[in-house]
Amino acid sequence: MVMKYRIFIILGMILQIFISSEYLPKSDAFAYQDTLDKIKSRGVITWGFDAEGGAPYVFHDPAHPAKLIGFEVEIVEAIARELGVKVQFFQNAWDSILLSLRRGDFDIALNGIEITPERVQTALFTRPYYAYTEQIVARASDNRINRLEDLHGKKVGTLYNTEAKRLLEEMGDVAVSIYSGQVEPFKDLSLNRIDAVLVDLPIAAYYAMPNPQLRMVGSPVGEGYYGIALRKEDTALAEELNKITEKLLRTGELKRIYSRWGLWNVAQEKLFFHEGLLQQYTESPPSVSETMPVGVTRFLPTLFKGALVTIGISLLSMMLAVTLGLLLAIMRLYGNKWFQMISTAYIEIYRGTPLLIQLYILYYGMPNIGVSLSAFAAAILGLGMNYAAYEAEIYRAGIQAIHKGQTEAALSLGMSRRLTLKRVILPQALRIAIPPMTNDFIALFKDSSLVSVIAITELTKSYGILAAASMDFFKLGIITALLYFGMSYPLSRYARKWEKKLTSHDRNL
Amino acid sequence: MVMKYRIFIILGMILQIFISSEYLPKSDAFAYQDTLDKIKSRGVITWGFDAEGGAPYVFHDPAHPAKLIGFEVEIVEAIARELGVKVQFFQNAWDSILLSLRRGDFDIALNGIEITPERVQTALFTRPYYAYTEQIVARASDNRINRLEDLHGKKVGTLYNTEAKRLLEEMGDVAVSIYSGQVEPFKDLSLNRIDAVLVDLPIAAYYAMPNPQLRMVGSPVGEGYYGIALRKEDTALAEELNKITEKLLRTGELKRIYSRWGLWNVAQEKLFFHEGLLQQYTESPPSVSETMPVGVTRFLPTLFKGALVTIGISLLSMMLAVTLGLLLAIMRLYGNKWFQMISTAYIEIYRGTPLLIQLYILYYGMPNIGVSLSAFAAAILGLGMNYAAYEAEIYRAGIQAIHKGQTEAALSLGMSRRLTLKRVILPQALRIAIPPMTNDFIALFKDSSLVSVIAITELTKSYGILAAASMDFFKLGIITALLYFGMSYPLSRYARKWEKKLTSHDRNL
Amino acid sequence: MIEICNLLKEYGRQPLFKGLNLNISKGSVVAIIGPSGSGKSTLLRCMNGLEAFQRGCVSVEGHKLYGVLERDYNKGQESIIIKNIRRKVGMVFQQFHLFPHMSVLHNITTAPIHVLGIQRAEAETDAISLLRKVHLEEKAQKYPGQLSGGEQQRVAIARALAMKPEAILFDEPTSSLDPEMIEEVLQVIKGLVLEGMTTVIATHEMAFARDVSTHVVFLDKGEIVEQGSPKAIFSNPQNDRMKAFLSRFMK
Amino acid sequence: MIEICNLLKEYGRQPLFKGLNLNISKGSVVAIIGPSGSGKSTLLRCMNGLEAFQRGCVSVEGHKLYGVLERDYNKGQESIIIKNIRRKVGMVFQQFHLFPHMSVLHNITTAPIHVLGIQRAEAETDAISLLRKVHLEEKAQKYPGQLSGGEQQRVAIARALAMKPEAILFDEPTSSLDPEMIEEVLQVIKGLVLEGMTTVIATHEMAFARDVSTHVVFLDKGEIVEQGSPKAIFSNPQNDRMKAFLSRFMK
Ligand SMILES: Nc1ncnc2c1ncn2[C@@H]1O[C@H](COP(=O)(O)OP(=O)(O)OP(=O)(O)O)[C@@H](O)[C@H]1O
Ligand SMILES: Nc1ncnc2c1ncn2[C@@H]1O[C@H](COP(=O)(O)OP(=O)(O)OP(=O)(O)O)[C@@H](O)[C@H]1O
Ligand SMILES: [Mg+2]
Ligand SMILES: [Mg+2]
Repeated sequence: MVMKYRIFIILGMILQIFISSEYLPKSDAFAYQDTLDKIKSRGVITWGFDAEGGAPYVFHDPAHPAKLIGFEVEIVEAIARELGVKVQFFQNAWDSILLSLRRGDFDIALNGIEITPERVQTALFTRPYYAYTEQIVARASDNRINRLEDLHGKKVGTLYNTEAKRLLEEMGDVAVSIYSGQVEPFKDLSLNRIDAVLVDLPIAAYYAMPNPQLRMVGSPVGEGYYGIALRKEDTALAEELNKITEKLLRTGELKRIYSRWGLWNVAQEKLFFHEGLLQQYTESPPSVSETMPVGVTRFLPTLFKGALVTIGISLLSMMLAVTLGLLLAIMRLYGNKWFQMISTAYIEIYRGTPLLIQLYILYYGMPNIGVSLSAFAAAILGLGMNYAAYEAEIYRAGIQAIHKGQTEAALSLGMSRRLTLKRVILPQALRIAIPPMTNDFIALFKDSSLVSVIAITELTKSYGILAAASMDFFKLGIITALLYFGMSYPLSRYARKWEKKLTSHDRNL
Repeated sequence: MVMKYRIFIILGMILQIFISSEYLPKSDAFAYQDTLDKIKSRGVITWGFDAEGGAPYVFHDPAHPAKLIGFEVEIVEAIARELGVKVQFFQNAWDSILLSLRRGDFDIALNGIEITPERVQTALFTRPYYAYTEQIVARASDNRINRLEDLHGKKVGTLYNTEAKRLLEEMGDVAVSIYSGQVEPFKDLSLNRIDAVLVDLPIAAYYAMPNPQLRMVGSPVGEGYYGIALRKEDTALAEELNKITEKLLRTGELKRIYSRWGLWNVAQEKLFFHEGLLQQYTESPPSVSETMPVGVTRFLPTLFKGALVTIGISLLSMMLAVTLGLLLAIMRLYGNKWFQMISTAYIEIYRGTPLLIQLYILYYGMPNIGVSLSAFAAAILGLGMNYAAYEAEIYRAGIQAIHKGQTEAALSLGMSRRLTLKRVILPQALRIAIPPMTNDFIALFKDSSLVSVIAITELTKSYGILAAASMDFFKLGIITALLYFGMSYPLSRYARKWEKKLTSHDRNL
Repeated sequence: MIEICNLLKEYGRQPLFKGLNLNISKGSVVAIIGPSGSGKSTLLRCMNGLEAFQRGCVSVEGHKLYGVLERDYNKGQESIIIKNIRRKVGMVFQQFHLFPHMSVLHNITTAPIHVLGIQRAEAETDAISLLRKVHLEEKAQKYPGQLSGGEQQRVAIARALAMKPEAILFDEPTSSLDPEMIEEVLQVIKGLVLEGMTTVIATHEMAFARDVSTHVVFLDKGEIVEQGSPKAIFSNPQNDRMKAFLSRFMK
Repeated sequence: MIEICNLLKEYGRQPLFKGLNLNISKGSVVAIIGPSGSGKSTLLRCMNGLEAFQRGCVSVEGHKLYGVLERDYNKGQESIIIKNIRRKVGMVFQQFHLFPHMSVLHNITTAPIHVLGIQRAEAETDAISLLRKVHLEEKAQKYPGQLSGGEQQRVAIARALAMKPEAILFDEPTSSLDPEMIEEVLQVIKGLVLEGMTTVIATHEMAFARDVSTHVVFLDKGEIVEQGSPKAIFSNPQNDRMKAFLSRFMK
């Protein structure tokens, strides 16, 4: 959940690797001649998965928390049985599962990993073991949504790095909310924050079906396959696993597993005939895009999109901070005793307590008193209200630096306090306040990455998603860092120009 | 490693729990009548450990990364064999291993967990399976250190939450550096940053023995026991495991395992007679300190110590930031073209790039060019240099707000530029700069928690350590949050007083 | 038009005015003279609601402002009264206090446009003709920082006149002016008087006071030592303090 | 002592001085008079290195400051020259520019203590006697914000004198002073002259210029139109512009 510094920790670690070779992985996958042989000789197959990803794939049995259950557990156990080996469980964050696979942390990755052209470039996939479809979930009370087409113009939640996300984005005019956890989209759907959720059928089946407030809409849409990911060189293992999958299909064991979990549907029949389709992924694209530059530039649009969100949130929350901060500063300076107390208390509390708590209360606490904010609104409100406390003090300093004679002269001309402030004091105070305001604005760009806790995909989160998908942590990290710098630098240039303009004819009377 | 927001995430989660009950753990350990029965009926014992903790306990075989090895793996496998069940591996962060045990994520926690009075209050321990001792490691070239007593007045590294740490702290005049990773203390030892390392023998044996630069000093000191942690109610399981341990001891299997890992020593003989000792932990203290208030207040000194470190680092780095920032501001305002360029570039780069990268370069990068900073120095330098960029802009704004006539009057009196700045301009600019400076200082308190990445135990890290040890996340979290507020509020009060004093007779000429 | 009764004003524990009374009738030109620090500026500031006072009252055409310690003092009403007073009474400061971020023209037109609601074009025409009066029409687009002291002084006068007050308080209006300009300002003020404007001038320029005023008030250490027609005062001062003060002017 | 040769000074593209020459000999008291905006303040600022100029030079006892476009202009040396000039030439500003964060005493003693290295006690004794000269001994502990305009003016004069300069430039030193104080300042300046102090005074007070100066310079639109002894200038002005300017003073 703490996305804020992830990019920088990773960059830091890369740096460390460059600096001291002692941090290099002590061995790498290429040391193996044949993983299949190793598995057999060890009598153990190591399986990488992320139990945090949750039901119904792999998860801790709510009744017996120590035990992992899920349809994928059953599949892996069946495979292990066929191989004549035991399963060793290897918990790994889903984001970096293919990266760990490549490092050699485990033999197979099997955890609802959709076979996509990108992934096919970094991992070897077996034949699919499940044909997933995407399921729309809407509120039971909402009868506007009955087909995929009805999602046009709606707010739809989905999970990151999924085909459902891609599907929604291709539709163009859908407002997509991307979540990291599987519980939150359904929670936000009940809270009216989004209109529908589109996720892989297994997730919908597990989380939405039992909830009477929600309903599964129409027939599943889209289609794709889950495959077992292996290291590229493990072709022998792939062959063996393909054979085993074929066998589990033919004997009906897979069908039994899926049926038990409510996941069997006609789409699965395709598993018998999928081969041409898989080939399409595994053989043609690598020749085109295996070279890295293409890979990285292809991700740029997504990074830019993340950067735009960062900029958007930062701009809007800064606008709020500026307005509210000004109000607070005026209350402190010119208000009566009560206004002064309120303003001072606001400033002390919002400066003294951490932003993250403020965001949590706003997003998850407010619905309890009947105010349900969208993630975007909560992000802007949270950041804006926090920074307002800082801005208030900056304005106060600026206003107090203006010669009292200025106020007196304006008042003696019959101007009201409001007019004096607006026309005489603030324009002069602004010049003094610009540099510290710029400081805060630049800090805000970095702080805004905190809002990824409430399902907003801004720059840092985009980086995390792409880095996990492409496994090019280093180049993407550099690009992301440059994007951040690219936001703050023009801002600081512009602020200086503005400041200069305000100073130009002002010999400071 | 990202400690910065850990406390707040946890607080946030607690908040969430209070707000919506849907986040409550779906089941808890008390649902079990008997874990032993469950293990037997499932045929699986789930073992919680942290492979990141590393060698020689449980770790990924460098030659075959997919495989977990270590002496504890062998012990657990032996236990499982005796129980007639299979082992299910459950990777869990070491910090929260007892917490997860209590939640029911796994059946046993066995991972170099020292039996301590605190832990005995939250978990049930089996009889010890290993008698650990503490080993001093020094540089081979350093012949000053030959006994524990020689550590007085030295800088000694150790791991957090260990008995070795407690031992060092009891010695009084030892400067203790606390690390989270097992590699870093030895690295810093080679880099002359610390004089010695005191850690559990297994760690010293694995990491220091093969390094020709380091040597094991004298005979091991101190003593304690590793035990298997169980949930409090699993007395039947404890009995069974005690029996098995006894058997493994008697048959010599344990000795064989330890010998293979170079861990057998005479201290292990005590395992046969330890029982009285264990009782001492398990029976007497709980009656005194099981009540929570005692528990929480007992941790206060450590929290206060962390708060002192936070205050110390913040104060010192703010002093640096103030001085360097002033220099930068003066360079920008009065320097020639080159000074202006240098200052502007410094400000843009230090504002535009993340603090964490700056810290990493300073601490891990600088030794490569021959400059090896202590963690404390690196922390202060890193924070100070980062904040200096922000302060510089604040001072510039303050200085520029002062009437040009003031400078002219001072110059016409024959004052030098330096004197003018010091006696006439800065005292007036300061008044304007105080509010934004206060803003930054308060933000610095929070940002200073980032330095925990370089082995400094400040407030947030202290919280993390204590919370993991006591498992009282909520109360400790509230106390920690109050401590942070308790730092920023007096600061902000004092700043206002100071500001008022500077304003008092200044009708703003 | 302006009435000051029993004005008591203290700085800290140091009393400046200890019960001062002054009556300024409509259309009169009152010159306040007296040594430096005698309270001339403070008296003007009290008349315009810029300086709070402890006791007594200042009343401008029925708008009565009480000292903060008076029984009749009403905090809620205060700002309304002051506002009304300021609409009627303009002021030119000893240190000008021009708005540095506005051009000369903008300095003059801001208040008429936003307070009186006059059209911009009309306000600018008025401003230009006022600038012409003070010989600054070619500096209309300059900023205060680019003007000499005397030029700033004249802009400040034009700015106050632009509000068309019924009375105007000048705090040493001629202190930065050269003799020619003093003559001009004298003409301007005389013109204002003809239009019925009540004028109060704190000044050190005895010749100016003598030539322009209809009534002279001599202030010393916060007390009105002598007052009367300029002729009486300058040709035949009664008080010794006053005689000493005027000696240099007389010789 | 102060020599100005061929001074060319432009604001933007607008020339103010177009080759001005002026020679101020040691011990003389030069009054610069002229209409507002004629360049009096700017001329003084040029003499003290506060205003850069394009061409020509200002020389104070051999310390020669060149215009930035001159061949002899030397950026590296400039600050040293200016420093030397300022040690010899003090200045009192039209707008005082007292240091608001220091008490009156502190305002006066700061430069002597830190620039000349005089002991604090001695500097304070000196300051008190200077304050006595300008009748402000009882305001020594006050802050500038608590003083009237005239009081501030006098503190500024005391502050400049405390540096014991060889020459002193006054920019309208009497503009905020009452007639009595003008007399006092006149005595102070006359005393300085007796001590051999060279004095340059930009002023609008013709009587003051006449009484105090040994040489009068009439400036108009940046040009020296006429100069000479006060007697010659005031009793028998040659130039028409000058005659017009003086007419009010003469009548
Ligand atoms: N920074 C500037 N930019 C443009 N013009 C300026 C600037 N400073 C001064 N001037 C112009 O230069 C001229 C001379 O100004 P200066 O202050 O020297 O006049 P002065 O003789 O001292 O007038 P006064 O008697 O009113 O003080 C004025 O017309 C003024 O407008
Ligand atoms: N804020 C203050 N605190 C203390 N004393 C003050 C304050 N303001 C003014 N005074 C004192 O009040 C007295 C009157 O000041 P005021 O400015 O009214 O004098 P003035 O007659 O206008 O003098 P000048 O002719 O020099 O302008 C002065 O002695 C001054 O020192
Ligand atoms: Mg005054
Ligand atoms: Mg001037």
